[in-house]
Amino acid sequence: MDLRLTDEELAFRDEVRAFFRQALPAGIRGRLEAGHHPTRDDIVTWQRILNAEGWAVPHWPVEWGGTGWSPVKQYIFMEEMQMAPAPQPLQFGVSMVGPVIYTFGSEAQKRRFLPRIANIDDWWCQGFSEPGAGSDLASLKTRAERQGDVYVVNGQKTWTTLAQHADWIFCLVRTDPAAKKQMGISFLLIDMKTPGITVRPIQTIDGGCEVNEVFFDDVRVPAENLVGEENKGWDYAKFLLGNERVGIARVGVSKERIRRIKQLAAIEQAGGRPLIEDRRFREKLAAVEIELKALEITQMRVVAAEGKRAPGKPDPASSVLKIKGSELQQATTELLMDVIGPYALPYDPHEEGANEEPILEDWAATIAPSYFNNRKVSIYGGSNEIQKNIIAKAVLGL
Amino acid sequence: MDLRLTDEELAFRDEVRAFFRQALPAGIRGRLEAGHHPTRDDIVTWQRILNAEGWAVPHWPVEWGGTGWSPVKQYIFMEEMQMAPAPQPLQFGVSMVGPVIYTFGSEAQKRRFLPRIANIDDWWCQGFSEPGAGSDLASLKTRAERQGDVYVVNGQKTWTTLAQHADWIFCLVRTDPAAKKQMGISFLLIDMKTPGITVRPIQTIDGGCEVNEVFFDDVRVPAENLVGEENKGWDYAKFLLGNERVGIARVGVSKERIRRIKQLAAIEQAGGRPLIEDRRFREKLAAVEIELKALEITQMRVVAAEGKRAPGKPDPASSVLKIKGSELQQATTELLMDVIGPYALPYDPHEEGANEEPILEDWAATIAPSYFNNRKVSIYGGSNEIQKNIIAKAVLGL
Amino acid sequence: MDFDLTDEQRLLKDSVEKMLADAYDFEARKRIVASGQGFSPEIWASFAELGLLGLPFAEEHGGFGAGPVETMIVMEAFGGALVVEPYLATVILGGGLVRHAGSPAQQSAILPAVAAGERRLAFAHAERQARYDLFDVETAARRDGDGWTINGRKGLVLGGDTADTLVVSARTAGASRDRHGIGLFVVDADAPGVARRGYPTQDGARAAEITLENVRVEAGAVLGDPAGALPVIERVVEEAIAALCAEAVGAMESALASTVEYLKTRQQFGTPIGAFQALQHRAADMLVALEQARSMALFATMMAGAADPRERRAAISGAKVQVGRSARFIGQQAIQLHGGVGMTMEFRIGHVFKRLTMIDTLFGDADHHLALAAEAGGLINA
Amino acid sequence: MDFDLTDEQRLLKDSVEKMLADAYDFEARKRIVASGQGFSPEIWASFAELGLLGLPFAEEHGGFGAGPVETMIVMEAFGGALVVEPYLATVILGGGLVRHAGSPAQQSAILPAVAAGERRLAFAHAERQARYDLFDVETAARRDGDGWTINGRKGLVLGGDTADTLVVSARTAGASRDRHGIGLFVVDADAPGVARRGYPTQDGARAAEITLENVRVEAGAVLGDPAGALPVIERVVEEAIAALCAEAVGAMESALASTVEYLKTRQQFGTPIGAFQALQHRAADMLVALEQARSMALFATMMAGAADPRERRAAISGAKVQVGRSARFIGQQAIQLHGGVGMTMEFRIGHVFKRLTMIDTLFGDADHHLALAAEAGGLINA
Repeated sequence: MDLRLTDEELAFRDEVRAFFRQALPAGIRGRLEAGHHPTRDDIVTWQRILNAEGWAVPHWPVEWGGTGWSPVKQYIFMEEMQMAPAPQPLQFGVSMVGPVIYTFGSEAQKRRFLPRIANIDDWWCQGFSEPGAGSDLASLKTRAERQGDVYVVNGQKTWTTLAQHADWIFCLVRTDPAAKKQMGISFLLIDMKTPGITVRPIQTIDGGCEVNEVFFDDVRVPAENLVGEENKGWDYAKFLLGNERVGIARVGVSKERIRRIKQLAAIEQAGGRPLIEDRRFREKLAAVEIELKALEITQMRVVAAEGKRAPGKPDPASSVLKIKGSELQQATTELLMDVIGPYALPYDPHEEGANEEPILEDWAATIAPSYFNNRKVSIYGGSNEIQKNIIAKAVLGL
Repeated sequence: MDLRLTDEELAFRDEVRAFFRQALPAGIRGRLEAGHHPTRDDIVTWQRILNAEGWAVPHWPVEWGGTGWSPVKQYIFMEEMQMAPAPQPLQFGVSMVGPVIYTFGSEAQKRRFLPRIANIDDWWCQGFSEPGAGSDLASLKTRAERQGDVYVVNGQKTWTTLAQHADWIFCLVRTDPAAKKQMGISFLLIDMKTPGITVRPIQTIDGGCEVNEVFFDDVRVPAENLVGEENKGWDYAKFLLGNERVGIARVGVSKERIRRIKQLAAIEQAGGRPLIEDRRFREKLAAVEIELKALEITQMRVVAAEGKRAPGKPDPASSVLKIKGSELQQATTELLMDVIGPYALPYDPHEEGANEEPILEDWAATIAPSYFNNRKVSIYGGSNEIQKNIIAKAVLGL
Repeated sequence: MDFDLTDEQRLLKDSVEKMLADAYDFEARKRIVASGQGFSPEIWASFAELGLLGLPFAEEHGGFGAGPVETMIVMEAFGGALVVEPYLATVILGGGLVRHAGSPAQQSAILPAVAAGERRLAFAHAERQARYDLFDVETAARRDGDGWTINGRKGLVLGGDTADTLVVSARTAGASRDRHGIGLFVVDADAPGVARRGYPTQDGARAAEITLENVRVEAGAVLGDPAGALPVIERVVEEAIAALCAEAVGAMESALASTVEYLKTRQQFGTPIGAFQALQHRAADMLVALEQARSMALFATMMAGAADPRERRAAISGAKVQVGRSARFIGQQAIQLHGGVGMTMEFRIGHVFKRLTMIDTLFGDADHHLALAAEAGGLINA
Repeated sequence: MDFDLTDEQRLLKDSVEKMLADAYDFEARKRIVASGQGFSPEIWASFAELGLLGLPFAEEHGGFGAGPVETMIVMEAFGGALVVEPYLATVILGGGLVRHAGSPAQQSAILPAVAAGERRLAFAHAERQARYDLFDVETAARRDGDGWTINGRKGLVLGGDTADTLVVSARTAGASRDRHGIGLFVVDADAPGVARRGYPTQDGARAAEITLENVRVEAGAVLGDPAGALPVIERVVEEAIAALCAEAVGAMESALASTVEYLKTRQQFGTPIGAFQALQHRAADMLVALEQARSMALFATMMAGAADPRERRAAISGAKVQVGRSARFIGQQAIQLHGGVGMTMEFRIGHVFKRLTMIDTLFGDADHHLALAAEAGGLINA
């Protein structure tokens, strides 16, 4: 038993870290360090840099571009990327639809889509949630009716993250309305340029527009875009959601934020001296660091056990990662609120090319929006309440 | 609107305070200040002093010894008593069975029992809970079968507080086994000296023996000891439990404990100086004081609205008092644990007449037991979970 | 002890609530926020008409001579409706400084116009380095003949971008964190040398960063003692904190009501989500937090005028701590229980959450005031 | 990175667990506690037989030269069974001091007897005024010819009433809170001038207050540097904290298991109470707290021997904070969910709760270690 990385793992970490330091464009790094979301271009640029290095999709099968790394190495790679800080690869492609396609898709689908996902030639988004189907995903209503060679899709999806940039959407649609709930759902790949699709942005409380509604009005989708078998889509979705939990704790993101907190608290003044010298603040920070260190080790335990599980069967302990991970992401944004104190007040979206001078330092202006925005992390991807249901039932047997 | 006491209320408070200062025996005060439970004799002695003053049962109807005080004055009286600190009057008599008897009892029962309750000539205990009927009280199983002039009682009660001293027990018993749950329950007064009653003490985790099991084996109870009508006992119990919530927040007890915490933290050393000078400790203490002040005002709001409600119809807000009141009683015992620090460890029950020297100061030896013991306050009298159910349903309409 | 409103107070409460119900629903508020002015002239006129803008002023100044309970009533209603108008800035802060520190002449010159809705005030006090310390003032006022010349930078000036008149704090003596040496100056917002950078705030109101460069004012512009203004600043800020506590209670009430409504109507797994016990208990916890905050807002209202400064400070700080903590809990849980829709600008609850968040940071957050309450010896007399 | 046990470690775990399952159920423990001795001679002999009493000692001293992982395995099993025997006192504290600070001669004189179960040790260090500061020592050792004379009072000496040999810390130089000037002395528990007042602890074990009045020891009784023992004391206490963290994990596991079992069987309102979602979520929160504590207990185990003292201290303190907080939450919730029976001595869970409570107060509670972790600069390298 040894929590430390082996010499080989350490060497790997150093290699990854060195590459990130050299290859990550300074502009992207700067924006992320200041607490901004990466832009569409940031994500594409970085993904192509990774792809050129052969590191675009480490967890995929080697024949489709995977690296064959151990779970520990994949974990190191992800952590280092979060701490760089570099943009996270677009999950909808590399972590969601990609694995579904290489596991359940046809040969034609694999050849058509997988290389384009790895190089982010296609921007993917996820069409699961509907206005009436959130935590209770299986009650979704979007219909797909088979008419000869096409499915005709009607309905509405919502909370579709970054759909405004999307070339493709993978959808859960109901193909057998007579079947009960989980039965009768299929997994369909839909080109966003197909006539009948409308995207409506939803502005979130931080002022951003990450999510959208997507409306389908007699959208004709070639039947060859069905993944796997008709009416088996729920199985593929469960597989996908299982994979989604990998890295859900986002420990690297929180660690990077702790680093920023320490830097900024050394600058901001409280009581006539740097805030970092205030004992209460330091203890509050240390308490979060302790929980984060614990979570990091919990995550390492899950990763180390990863190799011993069947693929697509997530460790039920991943619910622990989701709950604590989201709590700590939120706690770190609250610490940043402590750092900036009263100057959280100005709303300074700071659009490029604006006439007026910014009111605040770039890093300061993102703090309140980031606090607001991070309330979502305990809601999406299976709310923390759903995660506790899972623990009670699947782990504790209640 | 004025939160301050009126001049008349202030004068009343001073009068009560002065009386308590003069009339409360020093030995009793000392034991309570050191964190001990009052003994049986302490409770009896103090109740008789109050009775001699005409203050034994302020909230009762004037014809049975009540004082006719406003709810505010009753509240002041109770607070001052808790802060004196004086023993609480035995609730099972003055707050529970007494009001049931003067509201629902026969004239004979009133004349027989009420004066003896006021003077604590009879020590009463409560026979409600059973091993299978805790939060779900209505599922109780103890049977009372009418045979001519008597009820024959068989069954078991538990968590019977201070039954070891009791002369009488008031019981909920099932008189109609065919009726459903709440129906078919009667309210019976039983002399503890009746043959067939066995009391078995239950030792609690603080080392004390406050509670008991009470077994009934063919116990013959005169039918005249039935309160009100047969099979209507559940109504009387609901009335009683409503009254039980008055003063449930025990703000005075927590205030008195805060006073002790401040005194003791000025003596105990941490980091080479008095603990009270430690900023973290002081802020932790202040946080509890703030919640307690808020609760005190919340309680005053409930008290002020008291006169406007039908008797026996508790304010649903009393669930707020129970939840927060119990949390703060527990928080103050945790602060005492902080005060004593590592010296919480010795178990020093400190029996009178023991040969050995005590290990700790008297006040120090009660701290850990008091912390352990106070875990009960969020369990008994309707657990905090039950209180939250009540709020959700009765207040929020969920 | 008495928690009842007088008939007049009840009338005030009813009329404010009616006015807001008629004219200040969520759509109306959106339009006001979108206007970029930070207030609606019509709403402001209604405030004047109802007598709200002179509520605490003397009758001779067009006011009602009302006390803290009346302010509490108004602010609680404003909190419930998420009012963005600079009432706190104009009436409580600016008006309060003139009322408490101004000469009769200054009061007559300023307050009647405020009460009539013809003049808006703002208090230019905070500075970037000061965080929550009221005595940390670097902006300097230099004697200049009969008058003064002011130089410095002020920030987070609530309503500062559209105010007609600023009350500016500036140091006339001492070092930047001395308690002594701070003065208050009435400055025309358009005076030469005053540069304002207005901006929206996170919660839909407006504020400004203000630069003062060789701003010259006459001797008559000084409010009270030119080197001894800190006590009056503290007093007015304490009154503002009490008012904010009341506003927060109104906002928390509205957050809880919206959450309970959502729990009753939102269906998942074939049942309203309010049927789930874990969510019921969360809502119950929110109610407990709300009632505790309400009690402390009452306490702050009663104690804002108390004679003993230690007791007063402990009470005000205690209230700010309780309100800050309750507001954080209720705000966060309201979003959580609303799920996705709580995260959207289209839905009202997110705006309540943001206002509650900002109230915590105004005039000292819960941590700051916990330290003050502890220094003042706590709230329970030992 | 590797979380697997070696075959030897798994064997150790299995055999300790089997021994406890056979001989240390709740009834057996009750009898040991009731004996008033604080241990069972039979159990102690079984420990010796299994090699537990010499686990970390060198083979030449009858030990196995095992590392912190082996200690963790044993302590976690002890926590699960609520073992009251003075293993920590004898093997980790007393044995650790001799092992790290003793001369070869001292080690040979003491450790083999400990490993064989023939001698029990105790560490007489804490004093009433010191609270959690390891350097706060007022007990004094004065040079006396070739040897030393010790005077002072020691408290909370775990296993101190039945130990054969005491390791006593005493000041040979400096003022009472100086880091320099502390020595360690091996003292026969029956030596003239040693007075022991043994007592039960809240959690069913035994400890003692010890008075030393002109206790005379030879020069050979000094362990290591007579004025420089603080570093070794700190090191051994860090090892003890790591061991206590593991014990707490075992106890928390047992608390959660008992709670889940109770939720499944206890009926109210016609259904097992585990069907209520609010209680399900509470149990889930307990699991999260347990897993976090388990991770930090692992971390403490790995870091107890780390070279960098700042990193080591932060890790150990961080673990004590996490374990203390998790233990408080899990202990309190376990009682709450058990309801009335949780409050009784007859039921096992109350004893688990009391042990968890006391572990928090041993060698510094969560607040104390949070301050130390913050002083050490936290756990995430910035």
